[in-house]
Amino acid sequence: MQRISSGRDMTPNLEVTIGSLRLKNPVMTASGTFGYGEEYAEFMDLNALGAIVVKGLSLKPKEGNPPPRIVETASGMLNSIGLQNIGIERFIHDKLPFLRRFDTPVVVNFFGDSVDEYAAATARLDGIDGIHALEMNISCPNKQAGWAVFGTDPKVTCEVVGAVRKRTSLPLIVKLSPNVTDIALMARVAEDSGADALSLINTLTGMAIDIRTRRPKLANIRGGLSGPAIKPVAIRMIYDVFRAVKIPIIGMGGIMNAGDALEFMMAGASAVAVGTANFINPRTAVEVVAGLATFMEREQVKEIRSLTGAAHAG
Amino acid sequence: MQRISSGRDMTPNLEVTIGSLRLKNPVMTASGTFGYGEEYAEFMDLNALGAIVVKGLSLKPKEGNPPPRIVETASGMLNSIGLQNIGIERFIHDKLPFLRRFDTPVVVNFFGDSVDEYAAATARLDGIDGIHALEMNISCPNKQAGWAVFGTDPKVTCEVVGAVRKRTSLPLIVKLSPNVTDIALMARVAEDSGADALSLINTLTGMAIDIRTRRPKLANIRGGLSGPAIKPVAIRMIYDVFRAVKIPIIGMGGIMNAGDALEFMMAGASAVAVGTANFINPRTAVEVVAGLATFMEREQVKEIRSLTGAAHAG
Amino acid sequence: MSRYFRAEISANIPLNDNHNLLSLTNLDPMDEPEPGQFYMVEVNQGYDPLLKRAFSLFRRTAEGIQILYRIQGKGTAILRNLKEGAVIRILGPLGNGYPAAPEEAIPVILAGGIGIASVFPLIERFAGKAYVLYGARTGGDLFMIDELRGLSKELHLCTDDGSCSEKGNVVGLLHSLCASRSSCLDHVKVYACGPKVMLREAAKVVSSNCIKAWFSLEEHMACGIGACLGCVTKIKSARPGEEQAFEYQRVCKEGPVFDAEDIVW
Amino acid sequence: MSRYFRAEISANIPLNDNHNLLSLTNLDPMDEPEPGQFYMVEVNQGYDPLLKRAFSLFRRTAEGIQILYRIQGKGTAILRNLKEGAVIRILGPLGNGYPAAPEEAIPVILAGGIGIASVFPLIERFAGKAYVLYGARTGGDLFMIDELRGLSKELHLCTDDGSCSEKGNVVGLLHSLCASRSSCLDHVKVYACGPKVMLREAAKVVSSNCIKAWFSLEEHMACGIGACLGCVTKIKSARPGEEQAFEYQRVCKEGPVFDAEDIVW
Ligand SMILES: Cc1cc2nc3c(=O)[nH]c(=O)nc-3n(C[C@H](O)[C@H](O)[C@H](O)COP(=O)(O)OP(=O)(O)OC[C@H]3O[C@@H](n4cnc5c(N)ncnc54)[C@H](O)[C@@H]3O)c2cc1C
Ligand SMILES: Cc1cc2nc3c(=O)[nH]c(=O)nc-3n(C[C@H](O)[C@H](O)[C@H](O)COP(=O)(O)OP(=O)(O)OC[C@H]3O[C@@H](n4cnc5c(N)ncnc54)[C@H](O)[C@@H]3O)c2cc1C
Ligand SMILES: Cc1cc2nc3c(=O)[nH]c(=O)nc-3n(C[C@H](O)[C@H](O)[C@H](O)COP(=O)(O)O)c2cc1C
Ligand SMILES: Cc1cc2nc3c(=O)[nH]c(=O)nc-3n(C[C@H](O)[C@H](O)[C@H](O)COP(=O)(O)O)c2cc1C
Ligand code: FES
Ligand code: FES
Repeated sequence: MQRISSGRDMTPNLEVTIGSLRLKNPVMTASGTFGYGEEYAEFMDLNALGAIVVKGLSLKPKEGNPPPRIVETASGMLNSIGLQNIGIERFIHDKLPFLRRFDTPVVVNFFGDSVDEYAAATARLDGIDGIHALEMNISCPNKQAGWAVFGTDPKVTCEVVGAVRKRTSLPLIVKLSPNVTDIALMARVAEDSGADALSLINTLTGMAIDIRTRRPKLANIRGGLSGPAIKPVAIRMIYDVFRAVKIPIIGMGGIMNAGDALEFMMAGASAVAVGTANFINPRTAVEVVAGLATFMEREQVKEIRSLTGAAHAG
Repeated sequence: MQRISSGRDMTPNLEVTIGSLRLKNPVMTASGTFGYGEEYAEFMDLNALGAIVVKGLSLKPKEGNPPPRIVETASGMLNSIGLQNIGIERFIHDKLPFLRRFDTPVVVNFFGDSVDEYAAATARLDGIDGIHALEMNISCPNKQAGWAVFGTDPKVTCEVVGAVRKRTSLPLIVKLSPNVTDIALMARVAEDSGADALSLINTLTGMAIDIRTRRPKLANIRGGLSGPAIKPVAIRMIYDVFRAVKIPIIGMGGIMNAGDALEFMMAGASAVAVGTANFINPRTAVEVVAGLATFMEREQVKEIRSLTGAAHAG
Repeated sequence: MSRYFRAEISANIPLNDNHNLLSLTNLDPMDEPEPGQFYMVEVNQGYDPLLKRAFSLFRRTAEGIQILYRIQGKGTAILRNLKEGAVIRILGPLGNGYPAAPEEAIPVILAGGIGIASVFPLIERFAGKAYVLYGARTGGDLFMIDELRGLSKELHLCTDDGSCSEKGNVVGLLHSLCASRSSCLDHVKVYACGPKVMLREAAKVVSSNCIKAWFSLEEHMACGIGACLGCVTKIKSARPGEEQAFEYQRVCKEGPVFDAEDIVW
Repeated sequence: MSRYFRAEISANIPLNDNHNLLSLTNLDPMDEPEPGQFYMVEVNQGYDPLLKRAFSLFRRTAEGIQILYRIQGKGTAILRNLKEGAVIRILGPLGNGYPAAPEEAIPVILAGGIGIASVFPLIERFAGKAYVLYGARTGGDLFMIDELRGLSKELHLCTDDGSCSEKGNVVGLLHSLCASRSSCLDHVKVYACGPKVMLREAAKVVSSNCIKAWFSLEEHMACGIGACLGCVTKIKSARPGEEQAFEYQRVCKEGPVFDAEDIVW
């Protein structure tokens, strides 16, 4: 495509805000797909990112599920990592110092298996130098409710978000589960319970069977589906949630390039996160940042935030 | 692969039963992807199919949604046909006579926009020569409940399935919506309300945006996602439903070949339906039948029905 | 099953930086196509892209068929990379082509851009009788000029940017033609394929001059054979007593060529 | 960014009906690989297949690298069809290769099937010092025999079906070798790559003979660089005071080569 010369000087402004968090651009990394940042430092300048979201943490380290944990599917993948993580303490001591060196906000994704654990994790993370926001993953099983997922029952969502909200003044992002009948309802519940922003979507629950062995391919049987295959579902949910809440949305689910990121923003996202694509091309996130700027110059978009929800107009 | 000679004579038995419906093989066509059968007659012997499921019908003809109605997505497609159909009367007079010529059961997929309309449609279809089973699509909007989908509220599902059940003695297949939090619950509700079998999955609700025009790509904004992209979700739901109900399951969602069909059966399906794949290769359904037989010979499976739920063993 | 066949690529030649001419040799028996019919062509082996792509019959050859295509997106980019010897599966010929014309007809054929692909076999069929009005964005996008000159009674070219021949569009050319022969338009029959906006404008011209015309339309397609109802377009409804003035007809089955009068714009 | 580079295919040669040798010329600067390291290789441009595929370094060449691969499924079938001149993106070298050996070491190298790809550069590095035990299903699946003979101190071959050389498997060969030299196993170091069942059996032999060994493992991978935690395997835990006897380590990062003693089977 030809670049249309602007006549006047156009420096596209990529800045966005998520609650009180100011990002130099709207491109984040999706939790669990970017390790603790270190793994990708050799492939990009981490300063170029809008924010780094780290692998989900819990109070105590978690061993995760047995392998195989990964199955490729058509334009997607299933994972059953089982929330393996080094625990909040080791994160703070071993990983955070490295991340503090960059001028990029760090968002800590975390979870618990009870409301108390969520609350205790929040209290531990609150006020730590170098942590700029919290993203609570509510797509995980609740010990108290027979391991039903926190993010699928509005009452439980309300309770757990409320408990976390009380423990922190950091920007609180609630990451919704897409495996629900009414995503807009869940979004409103999270908003009413004190969320400053929403992340969506987490993975769709899926499964694959090896017809040779006649057994599930994942040792854990079910896993989370991510990648381009789920993008249409993600776009639809963001579109619906944008109409239902006032707080900003961080959109994710199959973003592979700047065009995809723009689609998410037009659907209603204020920022986006690159997930599975990091595995395909470790430079995806920074290439998306560059692609957004190119698009803005070509289409004479001064402020990226003006694109949020653009598909709802008219 | 080498065909292992069996020593004794092994004629694989592909027969399955869905309630009182006996099929010569488990391969059906998914509603809305096979027209009224005629369109595919030039590409295959329709007698070779387990059953033909026709495009969803309503009492009165329906015009459907404005175009564009089709968007391709990664390993999938979105459609917003909007249930366009010629209506039950014209189907019976113009389309059914052709289908009666084949020795293949005809399953009529139908819907209504109120419980009364479902009931009236059922009454009209019941007892018509050449209609062997009914498949009720409950993934469609309910006029009385502000156009919320019938198949996402257990109470409404119970009511509408019950009303239909009363009007027919034909095998009644309830086609579930996958856009729900708890598919197993919806399956149990359908079973308890009188379903003889379940079909799943219908399409996932999705959406796509044209970043050039900044408008949704489908005139109807949202559409149904089908194709290989959704297969992992379909397999998981069938696996979960198999554990929850006693009635047979007809599995669908991204079946492209015999291997996929086997995966669905091992997850718990007694029969399968080929949908979007008909568009890619109009011979898919019969090729799946042939592929099942080949697999059975190679793996010394005498009865295809023995594979149903095989992945649950052990 | 002659409408579903395998074909081997015998040539896939770039005409410019975003247009190729694809020559296919059918490996299975194949039905005879009519001008205006189209094919659904497999562009890859995996599931992304998933759907077949629609392309008009460009030319029936001794070995099979030719397709003239524009590299537009994902699928055509893959198609461009397919090499000689690659085997692809094809569905077609599909749909209804341009209707046959009476002996006394004076055919006027409009092609906008890649629309030339659809009308080219029609121009061949009219063998020197047709007035051909052919426009493109720029001179480099005008293809097969020599052949067209040989096949047409008159060939009028135009480009949006004036880089070749007249600056303007084919509707302008049609307008001039009508104006210059307003007395003898009775036998003129117009056949057109091109962008929707061109066809809409052309519809006005033919209608105000009471000329009979057939236009080939495009819509996104999944099946290509009338099964999915994905490719509909609004067509004036002939059903008596129906309130609505239109019905949805399938571009792949009732079309792609429609009577211009019936199209709801 | 020398671990993410583009490479041009300079050759992609079938060795038999389901194995190819791929020669790549790096177009961007590339880190020097070690024997036992691997690459994540892009097999296609669309999103299906989606993930890169893991392949061991087979040989460092003047122009770049070579990969020896077995056509197993979707991705490798596409890879086989890539022609000279195609450009693909590659991540690597990744993981920890085989550790360096002391001067006095007597290296014994086990390769089962396509496992030869991983140990080949190690055999090269040992330059005539290594005892190589190499087995495959059938004779046609034994590759590079002439090169291996030149590079090994002793080369012992076997096949499951006895179609070439001895009938049996490499663990049997290892067993014989240990039995025949039971007095002087002190300096023997075993390096192995092959199917999991072969490695598990080999583990028993080395352990009962108190031989130090390193095995290269495989797991399904998404990222290849330690970020996704998808490729873990059970490794005996050294952490004091931990209840569980193992921890999950990443094959792509802590592996693919592990101390055989540490692997939990
Ligand atoms: C009856 C008919 C005849 C055609 N004949 C020709 C021809 O002879 N030569 C030629 O170059 N093009 C022709 N087209 C247009 C051609 O089908 C599209 O350019 C092509 O599908 C684009 O595919 P893509 O993957 O490159 O683009 P993408 O934009 O990546 O395609 C995405 C999806 O949209 C569909 N799509 C995109 N553009 C169109 C379009 N204009 N019409 C229908 N579907 C579209 C694709 O098929 C695909 O499903 C014809 C279309 C129709 C309906
Ligand atoms: C560290 C490492 C080194 C390897 N080195 C070689 C080599 O040098 N030569 C060679 O031929 N093969 C090697 N393999 C195996 C190779 O990765 C698989 O054969 C290949 O990924 C199969 O891809 P496919 O698409 O053809 O098969 P499919 O079965 O269609 O693949 C489906 C998915 O499973 C994964 N997968 C399938 N088999 C394996 C496997 N054995 N290991 C890991 N992932 C797998 C694929 O990567 C893909 O994600 C290696 C594997 C690992 C982990
Ligand atoms: C391997 C893997 C691990 C993940 N781990 C987490 C996690 O720990 N916490 C979380 O909230 N989401 C996790 N996710 C979900 C992603 O952050 C993201 O929401 C999802 O993958 C959809 O985006 P994508 O399609 O771009 O990957 C994980 C996803 C993958 C693929
Ligand atoms: C174009 C199209 C039209 C459909 N129409 C109907 C319908 O009328 N009634 C219905 O119950 N399902 C309908 N479906 C859903 C399919 O029957 C099937 O459940 C779904 O597409 C998943 O299977 P697949 O991925 O194999 O296509 C339609 C699907 C498509 C793609
Ligand atoms: S493309 Fe399916 S009906 Fe026309
Ligand atoms: S493949 Fe991602 S951690 Fe190893």
